Amino acid sequence: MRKLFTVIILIVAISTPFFAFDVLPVIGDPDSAPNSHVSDHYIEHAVEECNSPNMVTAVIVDYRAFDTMFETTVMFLAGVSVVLLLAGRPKRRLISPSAVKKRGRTVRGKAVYETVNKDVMISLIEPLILIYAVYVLFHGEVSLGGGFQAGALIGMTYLLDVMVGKRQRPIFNLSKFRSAALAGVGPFIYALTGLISVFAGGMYLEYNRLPLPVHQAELHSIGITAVEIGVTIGVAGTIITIINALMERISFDDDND
Amino acid sequence: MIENNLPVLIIIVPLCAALLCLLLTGINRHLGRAVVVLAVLASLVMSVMQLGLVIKNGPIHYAIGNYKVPFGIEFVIDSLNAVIIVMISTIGFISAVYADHFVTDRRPLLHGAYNTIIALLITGLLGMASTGDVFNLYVFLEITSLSAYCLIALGGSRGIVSAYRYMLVGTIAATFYLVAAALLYGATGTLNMDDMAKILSSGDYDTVMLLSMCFLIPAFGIKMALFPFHGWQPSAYTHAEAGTRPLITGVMGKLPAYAMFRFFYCIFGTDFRYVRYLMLALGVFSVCSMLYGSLMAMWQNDIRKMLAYSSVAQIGYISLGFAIGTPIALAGSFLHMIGHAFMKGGLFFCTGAIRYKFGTTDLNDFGRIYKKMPLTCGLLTVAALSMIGIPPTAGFFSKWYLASGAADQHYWIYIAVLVISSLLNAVYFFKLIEKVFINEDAGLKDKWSRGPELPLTMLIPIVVCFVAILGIGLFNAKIVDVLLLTLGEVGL
Amino acid sequence: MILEAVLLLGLIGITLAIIFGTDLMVAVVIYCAFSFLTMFLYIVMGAPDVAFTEAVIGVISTVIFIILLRSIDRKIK
Amino acid sequence: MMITISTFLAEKGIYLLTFILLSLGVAGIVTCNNYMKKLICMNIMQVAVIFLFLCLGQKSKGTIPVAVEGLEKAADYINPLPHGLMLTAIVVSLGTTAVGLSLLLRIREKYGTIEEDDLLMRQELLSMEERQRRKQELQRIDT
Repeated sequence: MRKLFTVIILIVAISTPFFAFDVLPVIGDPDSAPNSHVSDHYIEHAVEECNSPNMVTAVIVDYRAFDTMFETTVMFLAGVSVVLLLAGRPKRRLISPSAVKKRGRTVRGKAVYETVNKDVMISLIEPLILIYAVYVLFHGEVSLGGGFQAGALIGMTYLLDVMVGKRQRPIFNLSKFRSAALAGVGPFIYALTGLISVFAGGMYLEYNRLPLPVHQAELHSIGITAVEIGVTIGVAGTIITIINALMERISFDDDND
Repeated sequence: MIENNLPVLIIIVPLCAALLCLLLTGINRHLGRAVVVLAVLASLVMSVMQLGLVIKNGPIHYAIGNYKVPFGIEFVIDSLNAVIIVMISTIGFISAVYADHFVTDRRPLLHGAYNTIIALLITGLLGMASTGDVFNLYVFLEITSLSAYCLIALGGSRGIVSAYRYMLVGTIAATFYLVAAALLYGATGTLNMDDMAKILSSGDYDTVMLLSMCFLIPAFGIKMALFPFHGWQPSAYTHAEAGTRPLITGVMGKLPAYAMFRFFYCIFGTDFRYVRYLMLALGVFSVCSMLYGSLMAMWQNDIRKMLAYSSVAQIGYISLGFAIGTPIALAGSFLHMIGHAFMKGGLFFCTGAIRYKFGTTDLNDFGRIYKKMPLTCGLLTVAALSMIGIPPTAGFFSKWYLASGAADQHYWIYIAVLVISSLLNAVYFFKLIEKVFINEDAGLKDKWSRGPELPLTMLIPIVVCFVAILGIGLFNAKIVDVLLLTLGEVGL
Repeated sequence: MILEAVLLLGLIGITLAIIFGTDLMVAVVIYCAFSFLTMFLYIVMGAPDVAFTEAVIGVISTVIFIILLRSIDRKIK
Repeated sequence: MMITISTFLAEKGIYLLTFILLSLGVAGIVTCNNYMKKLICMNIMQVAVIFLFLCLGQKSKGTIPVAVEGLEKAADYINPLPHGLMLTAIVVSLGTTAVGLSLLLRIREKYGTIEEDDLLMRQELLSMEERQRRKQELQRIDT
């Protein structure tokens, strides 16, 4: 009862001002402040300035590329933190399988994840996911997607691979150290792309000044692609690191609920 | 080339070191740490150069990607954040040097990851100080908080629980900050701080500013541990990992306070309708914070917990300056921000050193410890005197500026609270000094074989803090002049 | 606008179910449904990029939650 | 009738529902006793804020922000800036969740429970044991 009371009080306290005052713009109004001041520039100039028809990609890796660099760094930081927090061995396993058998409980057959046929998984689904990831990575400027989604898809492939039993060798064989180091290399590629334009005499992350003998519009495409590759490596490495660290810590042997 | 890109290079150099640290530690055990320390040293040198340039030529505006101002992300360095960046990189450098003695597990993965997180914490703090974009500030805030959660969780079994609680509360704070950013973005349509200030001052935006303030005060209050929102702070500061505790306690609470100053004085300005109520609310919070923190600190037996509660009080001094609002008071609160970073950092350097040598943090064990660790106890004494506010040290002058600012505005109650809180400070810091110099020897056993007082890399931070506390006190007029270059325009 | 409102009401219902529920496994599975509804909401709002990311992240975070549930008691007092 | 409801929703209703979702998240973090539920509520709170940002960039006659031949005006596309910002926010929330879960696992291993009041009780017991051990040690030294 006390819980319900607290919930109601909080709801009233936080939402009343927004009902009473008229501070936020009407949804769907094309002339409201957020839709007229800065965003028009992005919509009208994204194609010619960044050579990228997908305006969201133009915003995140060109106009506000600095944010995205630190976003990838946050992922790397999360991976490193998880590794550091779960590094030691636990003192004792919570339920060891032999102990369960000794107490005379019944074993209810195979675990669900072991009944999936892994041959079919690997030969059919995983290559498709990987191809889709590469497509999303390199086609991100034109249609939906981008570096983050591609990296997450690669990470999900690894997740499928690891979750479904451990009978065969997984398609990637990465230790925690290697995947964490890889996750650091991704954002470093990003930062290096920015630094190259500094060395060429421009501002940080100014793709126009990359020292390559191609047309101005092409330079933006090259810069965006380099940056997206960095994001992909970083995110894929991080997700693999997190999964590895969690899976090593938790034993999957007990399937007796 | 370097001179033109100083603001961004200061952040990128430690970032690159952090990203490569794990890889390099795999190659050689000491390479990763050496790269991190050198990178932070490089950013210290560059930040001093930047401070010189700012004093000579005025504020630096650096547009990343060379996009025009409201469209891209912009860094704005004026005399305030130049000084704060120097402070962050100094303390960051000395704690990166200091922290290595507290690593127990030297497997390359863990050692490398530890150094990575220190470097990323410094990067996040530097970024928060120099950015001029509302959303970019959020990203840096999250980097700082995530690395702080991890470093607090490394401090043993208590540390994990306090890190978890801090994580929940800190995420609420970050979410409230985003709500405030959404309100401001919805009203103005821009995310750049200067542009937003221009638009907000041009029309009638009072309701939006009031509402976003209602979200910003809890958000920054939680992050900097102001009185009603300080619940996570004492246990987190107490149980944080020993090597980086000076960095976390000394610097991490100050940057949200700085961001709060940016929002209230640089973006909202002082000429809108509700500014009096806002300052009154802040003033009440800071007064409660000063009294509560000092009172709680008196009852503690563990030196770490005593210093943690004392931090609540000292944050109160900083926000008291914001509540008064004259340029002199603001200068006082910034001087206190810088001075307190060195004082609290120094005290925790000493605590860590004593723990490293004798393995205790209980105040009752500190009897006549000065015979064994003369340099450490010298810093302990100077920092304690500075916390109380004895004249030649940094603490006295910041309190003096705060008090004279309050007197200008006739806030006599603030001066009374300032004096009472200083007296309470005196009570518990003299207790500490008494334990160190007068009490009976507790017969502590040295954990290490006989040798010099401390390893050289642990003495450097102690000496630097000692010099900095006295230096800030002696040259306070010069520092305040530099601060007033910016503060003269934004104050009341 | 009405579709969004209905979806949001669904989200609120799920949140209440999570807060007042007594089984963590149920909470995690319902959270998966929450993530799916959110993705749908983003598509309705015309943000396919965000929806794509939310779909991917919803899967990853649900899987991590379920991995963790292996070592945590399901029942809540 | 439908138009009135639509207008009301566009002006106030959607924002109100979003803030109810946000406050439910905050309330969940404050009131729930179980640490895992608190973590799920944290995610819900962040979803509410992301949705708030997306509402700001909405245009009633706009299409998704991918440039198409023939549509040149700014009013034809939904504002891409909130989408970009919210991608960053979603990724940050995933990072926070991962760190939170690993902390949760450590708490479970150390204390054997993830209920807040149980946990506080056990911490209290542990510190009492520690104090007693310390007292005994001191007495041993004295004698």
